[in-house]
Amino acid sequence: MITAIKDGLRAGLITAIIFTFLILIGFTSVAANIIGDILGNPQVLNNETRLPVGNLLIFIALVGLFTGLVTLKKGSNPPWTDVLFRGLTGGILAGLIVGTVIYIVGSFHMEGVDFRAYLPNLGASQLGYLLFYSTPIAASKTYLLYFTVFSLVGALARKTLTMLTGLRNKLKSIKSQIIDWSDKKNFHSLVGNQLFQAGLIILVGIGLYFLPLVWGSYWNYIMGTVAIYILLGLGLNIIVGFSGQLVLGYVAFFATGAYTFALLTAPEPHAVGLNLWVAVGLSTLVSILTGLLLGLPILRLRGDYLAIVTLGFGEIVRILIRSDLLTPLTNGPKGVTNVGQPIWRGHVFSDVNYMHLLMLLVLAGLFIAKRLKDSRTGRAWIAIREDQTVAQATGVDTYKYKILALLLGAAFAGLSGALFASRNQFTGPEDFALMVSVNVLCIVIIGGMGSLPGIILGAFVLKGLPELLRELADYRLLAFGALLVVMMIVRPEGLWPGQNSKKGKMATFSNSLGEDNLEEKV
Amino acid sequence: MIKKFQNLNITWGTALRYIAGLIVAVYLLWRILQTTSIQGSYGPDTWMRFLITGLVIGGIYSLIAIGYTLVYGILFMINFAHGEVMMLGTFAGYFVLEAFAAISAPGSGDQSLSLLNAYPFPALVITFFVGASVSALIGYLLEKIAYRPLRGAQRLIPLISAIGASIFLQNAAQLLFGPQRRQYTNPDLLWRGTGWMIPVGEKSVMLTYTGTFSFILSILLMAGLLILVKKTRLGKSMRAVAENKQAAALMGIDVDAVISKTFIISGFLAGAAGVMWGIHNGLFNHYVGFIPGIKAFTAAVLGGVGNIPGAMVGGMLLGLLESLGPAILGIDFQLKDVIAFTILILVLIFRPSGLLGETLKEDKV
Amino acid sequence: MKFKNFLILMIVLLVSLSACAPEPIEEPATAEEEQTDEPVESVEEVDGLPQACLDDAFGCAVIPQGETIKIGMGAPLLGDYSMFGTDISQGVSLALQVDDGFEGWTYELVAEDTGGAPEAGAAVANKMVTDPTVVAIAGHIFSGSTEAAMPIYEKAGLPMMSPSATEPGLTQQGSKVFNRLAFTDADQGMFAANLLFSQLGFSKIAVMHDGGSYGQGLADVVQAEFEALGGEVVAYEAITPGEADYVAPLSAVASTGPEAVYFGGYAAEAIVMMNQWSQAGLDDVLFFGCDGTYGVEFTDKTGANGEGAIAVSLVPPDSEEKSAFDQQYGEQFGVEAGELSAFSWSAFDTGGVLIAAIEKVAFVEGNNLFVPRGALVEAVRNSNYVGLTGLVKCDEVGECNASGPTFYQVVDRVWLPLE
Amino acid sequence: MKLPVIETQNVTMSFGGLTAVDRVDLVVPEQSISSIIGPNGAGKTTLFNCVSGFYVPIEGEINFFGKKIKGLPTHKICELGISRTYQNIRLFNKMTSLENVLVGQHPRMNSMWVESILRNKHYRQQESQALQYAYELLDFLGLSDLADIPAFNLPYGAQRRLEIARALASQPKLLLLDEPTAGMNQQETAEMTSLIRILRDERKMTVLLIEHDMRVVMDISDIITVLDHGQKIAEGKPAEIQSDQRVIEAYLGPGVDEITKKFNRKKTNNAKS
Repeated sequence: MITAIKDGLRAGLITAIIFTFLILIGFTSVAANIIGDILGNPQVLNNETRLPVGNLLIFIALVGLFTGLVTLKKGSNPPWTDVLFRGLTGGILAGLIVGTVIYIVGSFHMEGVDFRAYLPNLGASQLGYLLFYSTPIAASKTYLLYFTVFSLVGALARKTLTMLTGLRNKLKSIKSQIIDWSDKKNFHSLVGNQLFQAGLIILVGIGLYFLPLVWGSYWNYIMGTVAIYILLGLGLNIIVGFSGQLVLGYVAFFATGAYTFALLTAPEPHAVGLNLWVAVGLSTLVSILTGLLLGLPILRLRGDYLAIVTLGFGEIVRILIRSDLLTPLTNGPKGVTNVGQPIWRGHVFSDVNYMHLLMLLVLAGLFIAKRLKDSRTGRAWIAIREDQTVAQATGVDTYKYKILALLLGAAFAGLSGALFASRNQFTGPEDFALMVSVNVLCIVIIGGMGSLPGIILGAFVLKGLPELLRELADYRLLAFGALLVVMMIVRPEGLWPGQNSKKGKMATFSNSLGEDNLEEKV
Repeated sequence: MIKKFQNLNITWGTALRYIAGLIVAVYLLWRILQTTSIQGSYGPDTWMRFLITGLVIGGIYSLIAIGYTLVYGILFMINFAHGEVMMLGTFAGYFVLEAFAAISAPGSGDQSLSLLNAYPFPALVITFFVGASVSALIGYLLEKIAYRPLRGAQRLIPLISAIGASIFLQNAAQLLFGPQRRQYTNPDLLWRGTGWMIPVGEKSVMLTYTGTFSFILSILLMAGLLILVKKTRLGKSMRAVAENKQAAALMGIDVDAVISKTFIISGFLAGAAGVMWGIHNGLFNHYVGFIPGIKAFTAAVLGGVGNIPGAMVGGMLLGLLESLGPAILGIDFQLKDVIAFTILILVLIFRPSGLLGETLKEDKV
Repeated sequence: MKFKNFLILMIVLLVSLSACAPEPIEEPATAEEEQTDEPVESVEEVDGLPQACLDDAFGCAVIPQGETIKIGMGAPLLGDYSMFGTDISQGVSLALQVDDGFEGWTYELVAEDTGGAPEAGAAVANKMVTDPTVVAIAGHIFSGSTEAAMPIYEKAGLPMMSPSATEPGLTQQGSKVFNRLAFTDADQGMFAANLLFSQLGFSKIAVMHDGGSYGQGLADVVQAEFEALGGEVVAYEAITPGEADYVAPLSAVASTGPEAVYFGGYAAEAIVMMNQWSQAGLDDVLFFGCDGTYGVEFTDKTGANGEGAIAVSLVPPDSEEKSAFDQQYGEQFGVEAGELSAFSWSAFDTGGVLIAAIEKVAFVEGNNLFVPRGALVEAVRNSNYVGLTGLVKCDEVGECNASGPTFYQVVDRVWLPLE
Repeated sequence: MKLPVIETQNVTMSFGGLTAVDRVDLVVPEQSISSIIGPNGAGKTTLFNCVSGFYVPIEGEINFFGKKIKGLPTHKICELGISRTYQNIRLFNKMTSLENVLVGQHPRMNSMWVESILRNKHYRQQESQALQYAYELLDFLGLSDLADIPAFNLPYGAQRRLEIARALASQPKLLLLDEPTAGMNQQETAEMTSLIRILRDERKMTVLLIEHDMRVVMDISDIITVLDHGQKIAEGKPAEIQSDQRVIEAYLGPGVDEITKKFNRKKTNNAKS
């Protein structure tokens, strides 16, 4: 019983905090609007500035249900009376806290206190809505009632669900069937079948060819960004995913590529007017050289030291580009405009051509990365990632291979930088902030370290999702940050882990311990 | 010839390392000689100003850097959200000061005399305490929600989680408090831009009250931390956990509790730094933690990450580098971060574990 | 076997390459198709398009009854520049809100976040042109983002009116759609240099900027003009934006003994600089800012330290309309106009100008409102509107601020017009 | 006279004042099984680390077939023909058994990264040879069923054997085994012992091992070197070591008669077998 009350109170407290937070960031009315949209309720009542209260009540009810659901722990199956207690305590506590908050805030509001100087979301319209356009005391009573009732309903519903174990088992078996299926030999042989493979490739190729034609320019633009980030991800994956070197300044190579291309093709500030395809090659080359310059002295550093040094290098590049010192060379903070666009047989690329070019490059990049991964070189990299000391003792020249990884990664970045500048026809120092490096790193890790399909998925999640989340407007970055945390907790191995990584969690743990013990206390 | 090279065990990398080092050293020397020998370059008063401002900022960096170092020492993870922990402390301190400024002092007949100006020092102490405590709480929750479930995962996983937490906290603060810049209401005694005038040469240099206050407070906090780590039971168990988690657990130390406390301490220091930032600088918004966070992380690595005195030295050094570096080298002030990061890279190339970091017995292993 | 694999892939690559190659031959045709893409789509929706729409180079935006006339905006709503975006979107939305609509259609602002980055500016622009009910663009906010977005709007025939993009080059590219309320850095810099040298009589100044394209642009102009007038620029220094402490660069500037310091940049840095003015030994030196530093925020947050500072604004001294706007803005958004950025008033005017232009060309037929896009582009360019910032009348390249800058000085913590 | 496989002269290694290996001379003749024994902390593994290049001795020389190898990076030493295993197993955990062995063959291959993208003839030839040899080795060590299992998921004994397979993959002339039978049961130990013999007799390899299990050591060693506190205190054939008073003292402290008995019992065991 005591645990029941404890669990209930904890759930109530958590929901109350979350709900209060949502009120304070103004999400409650947004959520109510979304609910209204879904249900087709009118947003604004006729000729009044009042919002429909029903939508808000539904949202509160949903939160109440959530409270009830979390009062029961996963996998537990307490008796009914216990469940009753859990639901009640949780709901009452949440309702009491939220009700009190609403009462206090509402009373102040009624007396004419303006909270917006400190909490901009507690404006008159929002507060009036939260008070259901009635008195604070009545409103807080409503909150208490709704939370209690729906928390109880939620708890009971969860219990009922748990009771239906048969259903759950069935689900489980389906789940395991799916996993089995992918593991089965015949599936592998099917995938391994050359004809099947070729057919699949052609089908996907046709799909990829036609998609940009029907998407429209907005989606071509977004998908183009995603494709560029896939290329970046592939490059960083060679460095971080394969060879295990944590590089936080990857943006430096991206910037080098973009600027080399821009300066060689734009009419200002230098008017070199180089052939575009030559410029692409040169940008890649310059990025590789930058990689060499950075890599030779610092690749002996390990782990987080390497991370901060490369981070610093990325910042150095950005600051230098925008500095007064290099303004004559780089055009400073204004950036370079009118960057050359790719031309093929005398015609400037349209967005569709561009998308096709990017797809082609992504395919080529995937192809190269895949082949590298399965080769002697790739094995050497992964060995370095797994245990650098042992890899070297097994005959791998770790320094050489780390530099090779950095150079190849830099080449990818340089190429994507050139494409980026040319597609936007503009490049400026603000495009190369630290967050770009962080985003690309997130792509590599969210997808699953070292996994190639994971990178594609990661790029979609990282660059595509915020665009999709635009509907959430102001809340999209908040949601994105929370999603990152949740994903790391729920699926640390990434969305599409490379082979064998499922048990990798423990493995690397023991490995890191091993590294600590390395300095053998003689 | 090549064979001889091999026998000397000098690879191209090492050779290049030293050649690059030599070139940089010669260049620096040349620049320094050049700037200091030019007639009519900065007078002693200007140098004094550089020094003072460097020390104040350095103190704040040190406090934040300690947070990074404490967490790194124990969990081997970069707490990317540490800057945001500081930011929330800045906000908390701001609200407390606003409250003090809004309430008029009881007892005195003067309505316009606020509590803040009537009792400036108690008010400031409370502000610091509240700001630091809020940050400590955030640090604790951060560890509990975003990092603890990842204990034992690959090293990059907590880093991504930290990045996510950082994005979340930053945007949460923006949504909660609005995007506008706010300014700390200092007590009149400590108003920004006021201070003692110290004669230096023919001119006089202002030693601001806020700067002096911040600097002294940061030194006190650091001293307190050192005592805590060296002398107390908690400090000992922290060091034990940092050394070897499994062994510490076997010795009966509650590792999770120690980690939680470490986050609380580092959050506390970050919050204090945040309030200091507000009092000294005044302006802040939800973005205030990001740049100091990166800088402090740099400082921590510069001093040797995981090493507490290292973080202090690194922070001070970074502060001084930022203010004195461009002047000494005669480079645009815009490039101060370039100087700071270049020094960092050079230090790490020649001392791969930072200035005070323990050098590995053999860097091959 | 593996080689076969490789061969297949190569063939696929080649096929897609060759599929890519011949297409540009048809390019002119497709390009035209693309340009008229949207109107064509709307043609299908509505039977019998009015003649004005068929004549228009870009066709018409067709807005059915019950929908709103949308005005798009790309602004930094999130991230560290969000004050600007928030403020400007609030200013524009207020303008749309106070207007009583056109023949029963009301206006709506669709503001999308760019974070201030050029890349996202292009993304937002691409999104705007896919929405057929967006007729005009208020913005973008920063020059980089505007630059990236311009070619996209140019193709779709969406007129732009930016309250804040000041980069001189923007209007020099022959764009038909781009207009701005903000005066260019070149104009402002020239006025400032003149004032400094001729009216205020300084001969030695220092020039500083925040390293951004806006600040640097201004600083460069001021430096060049001041020297051209015969003055001496004793120091030119850039600072890093977003820092806590500018004592070091300010001290360095102070040691060169300037009579005034010109600063190109925004209020955030200017406030920190002002508060550290005496620490850096600049007590008797005049602070001369730009339109980025003007606003109540500066006076509020510098207090006594800000006394005597000069700044520029395109907002003329207090008028009745301005106080009415200030009051309404404060009531609605809980912050004072000008507290988030210096662009609240020009944002309001941006909305007003666009509405005036739309109402000039739009017409109702049946249940639909038609806005001929090409005509609207011209109408915006031909605006003749009197707003909070004075007369808005665009020249042939799209510089629309016809009333010139007003200089202000802080006297007793209030900005007063400088004589 | 044939050059010894390994000859260390006066090798000294110290860490911050603590001398872990103190002027040790060691000679390992070709095609022999040599053992290093000694109590915990005697400096055995440190000596191994010096030979395999992890540590650079502060004094002394190490010769491999007469060639000085002191100070060479570890991968060069591996290329010359010295492979090793580790006391606490260190495999590439996320790689499969097969991949682990393939990494082991790294120094014997020379295809470049460009070739791996193009998959030219040279590359394909090398890959298929490597694959074939890897399967051979896995088969040799009884791991062929586990080829596609990630190293981390292997049972303990298999992990030990995989480590040896990886070491063998570079076709070394000298194999350093650090406690190969630690944690194994009797049967596994016996298998390991016979494996080591096969390596010497059939593969013509030289094996240098550290071992705590005296039965194993006495059973298979041609020469035993005893270290204590970093110093070599005895060297010789198993029989000689068993009767060496200093060795007994080192292990169990001076003046314990029991030990002699224990060693004698083992001696008789050995004689029987």
